[in-house]
Amino acid sequence: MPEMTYRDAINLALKEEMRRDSSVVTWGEDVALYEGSFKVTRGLLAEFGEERVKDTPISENTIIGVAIGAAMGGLRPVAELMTVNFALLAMDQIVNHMSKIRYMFGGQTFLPMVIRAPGGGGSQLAAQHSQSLETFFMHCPGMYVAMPTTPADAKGLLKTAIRDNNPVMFLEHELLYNSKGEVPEDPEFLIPFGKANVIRAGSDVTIVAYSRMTALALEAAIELERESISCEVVDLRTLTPLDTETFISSARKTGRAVVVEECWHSAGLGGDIAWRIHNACFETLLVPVARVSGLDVPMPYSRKLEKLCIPQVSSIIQAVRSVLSGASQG
Amino acid sequence: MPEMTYRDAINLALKEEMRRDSSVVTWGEDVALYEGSFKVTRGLLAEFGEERVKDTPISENTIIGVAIGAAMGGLRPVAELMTVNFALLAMDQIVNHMSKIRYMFGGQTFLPMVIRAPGGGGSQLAAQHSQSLETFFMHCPGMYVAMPTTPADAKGLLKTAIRDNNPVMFLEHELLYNSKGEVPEDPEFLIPFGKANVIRAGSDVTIVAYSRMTALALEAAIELERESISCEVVDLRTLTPLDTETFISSARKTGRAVVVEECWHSAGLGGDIAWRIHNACFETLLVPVARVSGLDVPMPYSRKLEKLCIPQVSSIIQAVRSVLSGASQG
Amino acid sequence: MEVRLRAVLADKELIRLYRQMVLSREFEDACAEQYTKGNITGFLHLYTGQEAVAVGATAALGRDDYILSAYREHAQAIVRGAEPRRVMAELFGKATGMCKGKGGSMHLFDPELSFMGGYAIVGGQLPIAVGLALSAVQRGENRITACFFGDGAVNQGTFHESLNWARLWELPVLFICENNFYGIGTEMHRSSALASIHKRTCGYDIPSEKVDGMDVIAVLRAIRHAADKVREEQRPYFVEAVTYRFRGHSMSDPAKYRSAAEHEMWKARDPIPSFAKRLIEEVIVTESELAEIRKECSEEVSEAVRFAEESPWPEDDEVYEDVYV
Amino acid sequence: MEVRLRAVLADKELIRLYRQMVLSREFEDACAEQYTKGNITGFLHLYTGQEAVAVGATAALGRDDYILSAYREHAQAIVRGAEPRRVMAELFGKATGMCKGKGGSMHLFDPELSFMGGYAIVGGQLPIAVGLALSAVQRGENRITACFFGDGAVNQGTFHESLNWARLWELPVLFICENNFYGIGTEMHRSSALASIHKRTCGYDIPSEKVDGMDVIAVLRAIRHAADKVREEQRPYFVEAVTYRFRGHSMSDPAKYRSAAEHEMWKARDPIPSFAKRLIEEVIVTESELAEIRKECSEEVSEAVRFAEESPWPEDDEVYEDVYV
Ligand SMILES: Cc1ncc(C[n+]2csc(CCOP(=O)(O)OP(=O)(O)O)c2C)c(N)n1
Ligand SMILES: Cc1ncc(C[n+]2csc(CCOP(=O)(O)OP(=O)(O)O)c2C)c(N)n1
Ligand SMILES: [Mg+2]
Ligand SMILES: [Mg+2]
Repeated sequence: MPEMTYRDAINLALKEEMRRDSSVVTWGEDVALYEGSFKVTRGLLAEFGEERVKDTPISENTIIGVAIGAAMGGLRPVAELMTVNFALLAMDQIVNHMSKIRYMFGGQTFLPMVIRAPGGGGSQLAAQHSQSLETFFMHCPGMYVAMPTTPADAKGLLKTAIRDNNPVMFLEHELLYNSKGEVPEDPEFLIPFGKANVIRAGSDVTIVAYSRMTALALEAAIELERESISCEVVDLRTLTPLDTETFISSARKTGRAVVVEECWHSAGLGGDIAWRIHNACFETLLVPVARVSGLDVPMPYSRKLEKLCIPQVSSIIQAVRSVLSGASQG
Repeated sequence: MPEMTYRDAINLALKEEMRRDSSVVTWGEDVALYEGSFKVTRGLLAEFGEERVKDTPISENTIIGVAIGAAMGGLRPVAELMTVNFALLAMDQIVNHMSKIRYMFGGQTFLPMVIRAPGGGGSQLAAQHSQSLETFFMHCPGMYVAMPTTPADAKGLLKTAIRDNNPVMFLEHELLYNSKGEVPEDPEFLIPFGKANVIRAGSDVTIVAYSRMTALALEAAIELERESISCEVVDLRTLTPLDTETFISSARKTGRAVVVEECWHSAGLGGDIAWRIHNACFETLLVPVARVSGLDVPMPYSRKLEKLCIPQVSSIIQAVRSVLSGASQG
Repeated sequence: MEVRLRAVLADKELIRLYRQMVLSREFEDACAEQYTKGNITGFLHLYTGQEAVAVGATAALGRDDYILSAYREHAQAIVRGAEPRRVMAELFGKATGMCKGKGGSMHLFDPELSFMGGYAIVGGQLPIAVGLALSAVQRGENRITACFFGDGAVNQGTFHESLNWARLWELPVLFICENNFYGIGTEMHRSSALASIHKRTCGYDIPSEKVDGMDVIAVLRAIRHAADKVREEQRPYFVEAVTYRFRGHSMSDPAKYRSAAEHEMWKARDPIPSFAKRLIEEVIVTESELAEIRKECSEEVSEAVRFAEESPWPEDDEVYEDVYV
Repeated sequence: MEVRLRAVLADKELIRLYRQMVLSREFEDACAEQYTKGNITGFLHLYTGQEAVAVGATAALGRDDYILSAYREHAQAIVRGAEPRRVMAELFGKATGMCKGKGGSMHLFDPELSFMGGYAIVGGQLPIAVGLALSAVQRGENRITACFFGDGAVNQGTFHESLNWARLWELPVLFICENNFYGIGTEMHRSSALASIHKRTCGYDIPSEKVDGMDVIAVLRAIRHAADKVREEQRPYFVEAVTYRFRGHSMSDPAKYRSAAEHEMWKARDPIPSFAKRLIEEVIVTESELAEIRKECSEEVSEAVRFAEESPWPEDDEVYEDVYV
């Protein structure tokens, strides 16, 4: 299997699906001529032409609204939001329209569309450009939410997203674009939605994570192994549909769980996941489920401060140690 | 103490604060001449004039953005969003700007502003007009979130919100506007933020709720009393700041908790609250914390279906019975 | 100078316009009654007074052309061909409704009729209309997209973004603004810097015109012309139809913000009797034939109400259906 | 015909304009260097080439007038009076920065200077500017609000909503669009239906004009005139300043989407040497005096870098400060 970056894996998924199905089209700010602000759409304009690969005005709400209409009319648009922060300008079309249209029209239509959006913090982009908004999307029914961690998953999940007949919010992590991994060449390589991945087996504690947080959890697990602490790492892959089964059976087995979320702590999705574990494993949990979350502050620019706001390998390690020592976090 | 409706209590709070402080101004769609879509701003234009009570174009993002600028410039705007559903058109100004401006500018400014927005379901307004978006606002740091249940709280919390120097999201419930209760006449009657209210004392189970859900929880508690089940009902009043202390000590005492949220279940704020109870009361909880939530579907119009989507008194009663019988929900 | 009716349409078609306006009017009156009885709940925005716009515009569009609207869209759906009884059943929240009772008054939809929905977020349908037009172009379909919206919607960001986009990408969108002068209780000149709505397209290089929205023939001709332009040039066009709603914004609005004189002035321009008068004057139909049409429409609407009343409620399980494919 | 400089400003003031442009240029060059060294991180958008706009406009505004901008705002802050060292320290993320290191390059702010912020959401500052103008009017303050934004921002919904609002409420907002022809890599005519930006105000009844943004005196005069109008009439006005950025959109952009010829053409119009030439021609200053100014600016910027380097990082506890009052 060839090694490639997360960026290239996404690029490949786009190309393969656009080759396979001429109704797949893509647009967004600077995706065509400029080949994407993160260069994810490199080569698309050259291969598929202006009809199918389009630059748009800076009008996020309409980028999504046009995708909704196009999907309703029979295309399969993949709309890029330059970063997920700008999804806040499009919440009207995403939440009020995209997620509700099939339902409110009694199932008479469907929206085979994908919104791709890079996000997350860690590059000193300050408060308006460093958000992790996955809780918003997971909270809203009527769309799927995928958050790949590895290049292979990025490819397989995006292909599934494009072929799926439901709207999918596909959230990429800016700090993963350069990460590398093996990616199957098979153009029929698909990863199903709603199947979490036990990315590392272990017996002492279950770490539930997604996207870049899984990568950090993995690092933490490797480091903890040196102290003979065995972590099972569950990568959620999709937040909706949510594979509760996998992380619950893992937590039932280990008796301890740490949930890692990059988003803000208050009302963060990690609370829901922790509650699901608590509710299902009440008898078997040895200690409370711990949460490692983004700090409840707007993101500061200074790298010294920014680091304190985003879960780090060290904070995951600390949380694992604390659940092993049996202390609750208060 | 005079009895008045929740609507009139809010109206009174607005009038009192506008009388007290000439920098308090208000605007929104149809708030002036029409006196508000829900008639909450009745009499304001007549008393305070066009300078201070203004109708706006249907431009939600700008309704909030103008309030931000005005607050920065020294006014104390109370912006009305006709319903909270339209906050989705203003998430850019609310989340990207309002909640971050003080922080990202290093504390050099502050935004003494309030956004009033009625919301919630139950009037057969269908998917686009029935949302409970409190999770979004509680999730985002940098603003306070108040959700009053009683007329007295509506008055006291709104007055606190207007006097506070932080941005406040003040979420009213459309189905509470006609509810009545005693309201103190004292123009200095204020209810502090971050102080939950034990609205009913009890010993068997703690019910944590907010806004209309508290009213339903209270009804459930009264009905359950007939079966000699004693419920303690904690009304959160503000989601941010969150008074964890009060509901945790209650749950520690009763050993059982039910969290009621009108919003969607997945990644709903109830997960976070349930996790906080689990984490703090791990040793004393007799059964898992139960959650009663809105169904994870866009709201259907038909009243027959709508009822199934919103927590009812009966569903709260059922949840209480189930935590008392010791069954986990799965 | 008014055009002669027969120069515009065949007699049968002219009579059909009359029938559609009457049917719409009767339907809305029945809705009001059913709302008072508690059979229709939620928000109910009636189209009474504006019938000439939906009827004239729809007659000028092709059967495949997409139509989108806001939440005041019963008439638009019915004129397009939706069965009144399925619309009424939807308003009752019954399983036999157009959207199985899930949408209600504000969310009618029928892809078979290319009626692509009623939307309740002011301005929300505009970008969706642009997207539908794009899909038609890319799929090589010869259909244009007609998007209705109100005077209140022109100050939303989506209005700006959608007009710019439609012109930039050269998409066949026909924007139709139904200017009834009010967004709920706020008169247009109190929400728009430039109160002449059709002039606002100057910033997008989109041609526009204004038409008397109380005159079904004027609307038909304007939309016919506009639709031709859109279809031929594959570019957007904008029509402002000046009209008036005879009722409040919704059933809960007594409309006290309008003067009696203003209301009377517009009532005198009621599109239905004025069109009847022309039909008779030009000897296309007799008064008794018109009376017969009115009776038929009234019966059709009564039948629709009966059907809605007798229809079953959706099954509880239906609540989980249609969230995902 | 070019105006004589002395007819516009006193010698001292003219020289100050030159100094400000040079200081801005030097500052940005130093930023580029410090970014390469890793001392500045995150996004870094430099103003190189556009100096005449900030300098000319600021000179034409009153000290109390509010100024807002986007994320390419170092020069705007410095020209307004921000100490270069506090700006540089901010870019380094240090505790001595203008915003204590919390804002970084895109979020400069100083209420003492009425510099009301750099905003990183395209179009986000426009409604805020309208609100500031409103507060000034209601508090009886004689200050106008100048809001800078790029050509890319004119297609955002907020542009439309804010222009409509400012005109409707008759607020003293001076909209200044810095048209540098590109929004990142997308040329204006590929994102705007009407590529002549100042003409877009026709839909709002807001007067507008276009000015050569490479000519500091032309900018100053246009903004002076515009600001006067805004102040006197208490109504919005719109100026499009046509300019060019000599570097890529941000440090990570090699700007391959622009032709060398285009770039050279604009470089030849560099606002700094061309203004120097006029100053000398009109015998306001000598070449050696200008050289001295350049040296001083360069030293001031070096000092700013030293200051930023030597400044302490924020304390960890600072992370929790300023979320709430
Ligand atoms: C985004 C949004 N804001 C506000 C509302 C509330 N609202 C419903 S209708 C309406 C007025 C719209 O007026 P107009 O566009 O003229 O349509 P009309 O009702 O006259 O047909 C408003 C403000 C809404 N539904 N959506
Ligand atoms: C809402 C939003 N969308 C997209 C972006 C990404 N972005 C940053 S700058 C920019 C281009 C803006 O161009 P213009 O307004 O012309 O300003 P310039 O960079 O030329 O100064 C874009 C698309 C953003 N910051 N905010
Ligand atoms: Mg109207
Ligand atoms: Mg530009």
